Amino acid sequence: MEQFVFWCIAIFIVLSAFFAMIMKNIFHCALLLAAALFGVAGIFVYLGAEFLALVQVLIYVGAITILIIFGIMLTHKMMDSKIIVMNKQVVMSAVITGVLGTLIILTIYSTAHWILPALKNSESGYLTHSITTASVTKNKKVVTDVYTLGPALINPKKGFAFAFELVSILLLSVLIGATVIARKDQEG
Amino acid sequence: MSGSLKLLKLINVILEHVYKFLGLTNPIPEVINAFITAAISFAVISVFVMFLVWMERKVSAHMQSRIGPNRVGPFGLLQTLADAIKLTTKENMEPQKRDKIPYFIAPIIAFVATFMGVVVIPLDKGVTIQNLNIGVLYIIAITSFTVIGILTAGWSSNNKFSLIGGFRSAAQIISYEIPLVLSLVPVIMITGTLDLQKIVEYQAHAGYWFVGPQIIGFLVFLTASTAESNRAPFDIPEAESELTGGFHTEYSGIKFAMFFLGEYISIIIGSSVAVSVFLGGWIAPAFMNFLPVPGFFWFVIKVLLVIYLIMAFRWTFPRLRVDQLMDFGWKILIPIAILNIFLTGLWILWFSKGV
Amino acid sequence: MTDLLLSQIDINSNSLTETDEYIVNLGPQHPATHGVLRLVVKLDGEVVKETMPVLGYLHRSIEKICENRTYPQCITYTDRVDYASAMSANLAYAMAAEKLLNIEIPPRAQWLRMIFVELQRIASHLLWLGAFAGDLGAFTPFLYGLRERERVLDLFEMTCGQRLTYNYIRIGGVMIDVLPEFVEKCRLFLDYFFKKVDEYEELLTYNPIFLERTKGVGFITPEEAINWGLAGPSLRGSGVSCDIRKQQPYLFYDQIDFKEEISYGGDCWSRYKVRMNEMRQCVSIIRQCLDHMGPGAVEAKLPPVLKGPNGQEAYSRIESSRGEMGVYLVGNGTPKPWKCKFRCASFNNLSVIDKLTRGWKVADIMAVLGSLDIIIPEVDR
Amino acid sequence: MIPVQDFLYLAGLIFSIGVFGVLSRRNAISVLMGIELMLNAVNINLLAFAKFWGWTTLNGPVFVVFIITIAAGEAAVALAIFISIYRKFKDINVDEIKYLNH
Repeated sequence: MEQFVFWCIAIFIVLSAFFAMIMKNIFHCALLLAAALFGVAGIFVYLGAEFLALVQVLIYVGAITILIIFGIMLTHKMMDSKIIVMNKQVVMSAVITGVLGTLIILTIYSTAHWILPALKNSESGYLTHSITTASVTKNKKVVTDVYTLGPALINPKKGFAFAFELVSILLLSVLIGATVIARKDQEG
Repeated sequence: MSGSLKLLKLINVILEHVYKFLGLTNPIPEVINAFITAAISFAVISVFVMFLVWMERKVSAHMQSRIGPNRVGPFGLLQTLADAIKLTTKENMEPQKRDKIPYFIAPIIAFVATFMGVVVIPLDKGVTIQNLNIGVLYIIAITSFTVIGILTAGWSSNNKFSLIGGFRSAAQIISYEIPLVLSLVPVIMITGTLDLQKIVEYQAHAGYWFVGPQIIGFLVFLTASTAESNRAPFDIPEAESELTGGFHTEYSGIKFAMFFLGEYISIIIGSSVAVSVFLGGWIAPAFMNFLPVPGFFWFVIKVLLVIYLIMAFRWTFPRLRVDQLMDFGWKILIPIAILNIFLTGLWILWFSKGV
Repeated sequence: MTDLLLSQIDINSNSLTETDEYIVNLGPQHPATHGVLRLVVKLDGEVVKETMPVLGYLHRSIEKICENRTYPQCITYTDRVDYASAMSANLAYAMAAEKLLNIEIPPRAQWLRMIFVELQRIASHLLWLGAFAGDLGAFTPFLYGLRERERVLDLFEMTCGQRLTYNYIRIGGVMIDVLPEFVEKCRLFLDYFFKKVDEYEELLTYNPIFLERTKGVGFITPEEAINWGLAGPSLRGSGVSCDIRKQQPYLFYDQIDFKEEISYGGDCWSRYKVRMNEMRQCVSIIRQCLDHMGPGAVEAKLPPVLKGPNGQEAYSRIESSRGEMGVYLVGNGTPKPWKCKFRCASFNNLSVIDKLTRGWKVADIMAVLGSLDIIIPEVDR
Repeated sequence: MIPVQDFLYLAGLIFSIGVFGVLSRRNAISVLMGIELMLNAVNINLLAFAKFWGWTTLNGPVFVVFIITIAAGEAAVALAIFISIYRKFKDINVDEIKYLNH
């Protein structure tokens, strides 16, 4: 059952992502992208990261997709779907992508032989040899929610406090920068 | 997503009896259980929404010194039902040059996204459809989905009014989501949890409601959630005097009804969160503690009061202009909310023993 | 037709290719345009680049019809020129006809005319108030306005049996004398209404959202307002004294004491304020009229057939609810006027809308349109 | 229990689709969409490996948080740039925009 639902979501994501990349009407593309990103949130739930799944929904679906749709609406006439969407290197890029995808899948397939036994060793699917540090016993049952993620982010000793602050500054500069760039009266 | 609580269990028990009665011995699959729960909550919410529509009409009638609906059923209570029947059976008009698939799914997205927020609302102690330990975030994340439905509707109708409405709605909802989240942050800082159940329980233990210490947060939240559900005075996406109907100009029949229903459900969700976070949820007011009424009763009473307040807003104020709306959101609400967070942080640091 | 208009707009501006501007038709079927007005609006995002009113959706050729009717028959058509303020239109026409035909009317009829025109002004301003607030998104004042308007209409119905198109003010006087209890009922209404004006002001005038929406919006300087030919409360909102009741008193307006309401802001809020204060002045005028009114005939003795003198012309103007309303009549010795022309305030007031809205937001079109108090049959006739 | 390589297959597919979009689309916004897909594939990978190693460290989720944050910022700046490009060129076709000194 679990596996079945997972593969349903996976196929849903892959199909929406694929059609988001080839559809002519770019607005449809954006909607399909939203669907794909929502599906990715579902995958996050499968990975035991509900908090991140909600963050994914909130930021990717609720903000980034809206921004993209906004951009589409601002830069397109309504309903002009009769345009060429692919550039000249479409065949070349299809070939490259095909090779890349095959390579990735082959690599995963060929390395699966050392993943699978390890999975068999531990019932829960965790590697046995990694359960040595103290944090594991503490975090064993804990999924990634705010209670674990928060300290991990801003713990001054082991965490990412500096990166966190850096990201805050980045977001602030993005806020200002985007406003300045998109302002209309630049050219006077 | 931790376990099912009383309500689910209750339904489960009832279902088991039904199964036994029918002579089926197999245990009920979790999926069917979930479906039935969803159906029941949908029915309950729909009836509640119908009541709300009636209430809105009566409130507006009262404020405008009219009588309001009084023909269908006692006190016109069945008026909404009659309207619903009319809406579902009327001819479905669609613009010829619409974008077919998005036009079709837009009301569904808008409606479903709003409706999903109902799941985590704490009706009573331990009574939630599905309790999540990140309930507050869940509601905010899911309801932000609505804007996609609205934008899709605005785009696919192939109507300039709809498009402007969609634009306005997107700008408005994104802008007001920030003060909405920021106004909830102080409470989360004090209680140290994102679980709505636990936030209410904290208030029960502490003996006060957060509306007292967090009055600024409450007001900001109320304003922002009014804006989030596109209600007057923030109803610029569907400003009928400017954009005829905004994003739902081209919708009729059942599709329009879905937008309409979605708006009311988002009011319910907004006021439920306000009640749970700031007004003590199911806790009875201190002076009425002795009354032998279930907490659910208090919850509904409080929600209705908040909804009444939101309705009174609508029938009192003129509508803001779009740039004034943005100014209000960014230049007034967000700084106030951030200041509130800062003050709450200082308060926690100095006067309380940490979370 | 549409293509023609759109091409005109294109010629007017060379910046269409600059940014993504688009053209929106507000009306003729639109909840905010009062009646069937069509505004072709060119927008850049939310900002209005150009507003172009398109007329003719309610054109009924009233002036031409009047030329084929006898003088008394025309009165019913004047009702339709300004249906929200039919008494004023009746009065304007009746006064022009009386001037042309040299008819003296008895004083009681004059007082009654004043009472009814001022009552009509209250009714019209109430309708305007409701529509204006409704345009700004506040629906409740609309119903408050209608509630009081009903009481004015009750007074009208009691007197002449009609509620919208009265045909009450006739050539030579008024149709019929008021009922004996009219005076008392009218006074009761005035006492009741005077308090209600304060109630509206409480609800709207200093409401912060209302102030945001109207203060500074649709600003026009006195000079420009005069150049554009604005009239009535819209012009007085810019601080120009233009009340014909004061400037060229007709009826007995010179015998009573009232103040011409002027506000100096020049924006929507000032125009709103002028009309609100005018309603108070109406109450005071009617009270004085009721005091002054003595018994007597209400209709002058008229010949059986009214024939306009050949080659003579008459123009009379009054201060209608919307501003100056003039009627121009030319006789040719027959019972029918040779030429009948209405000068209505709404036409000029509408012409300024492009100037007032350019550079503002879409929502401001509604505020400006509402504050100018335009009535479409007056524009189209 | 879903084996970890299933997540990796999925992430690989999404990544390839994203790469295809970035390489082949003419519209700059579509390119941005492709980049978002690639970032999501990376996020799935990070979480999958974090789960695979039994949440011994929270570096994976933390990186996911950073990636989501930076993706949001990137999308905002990119769209701002696209809009100002559109104002100048009347098009956001990446093939046509060759010179910045217009």
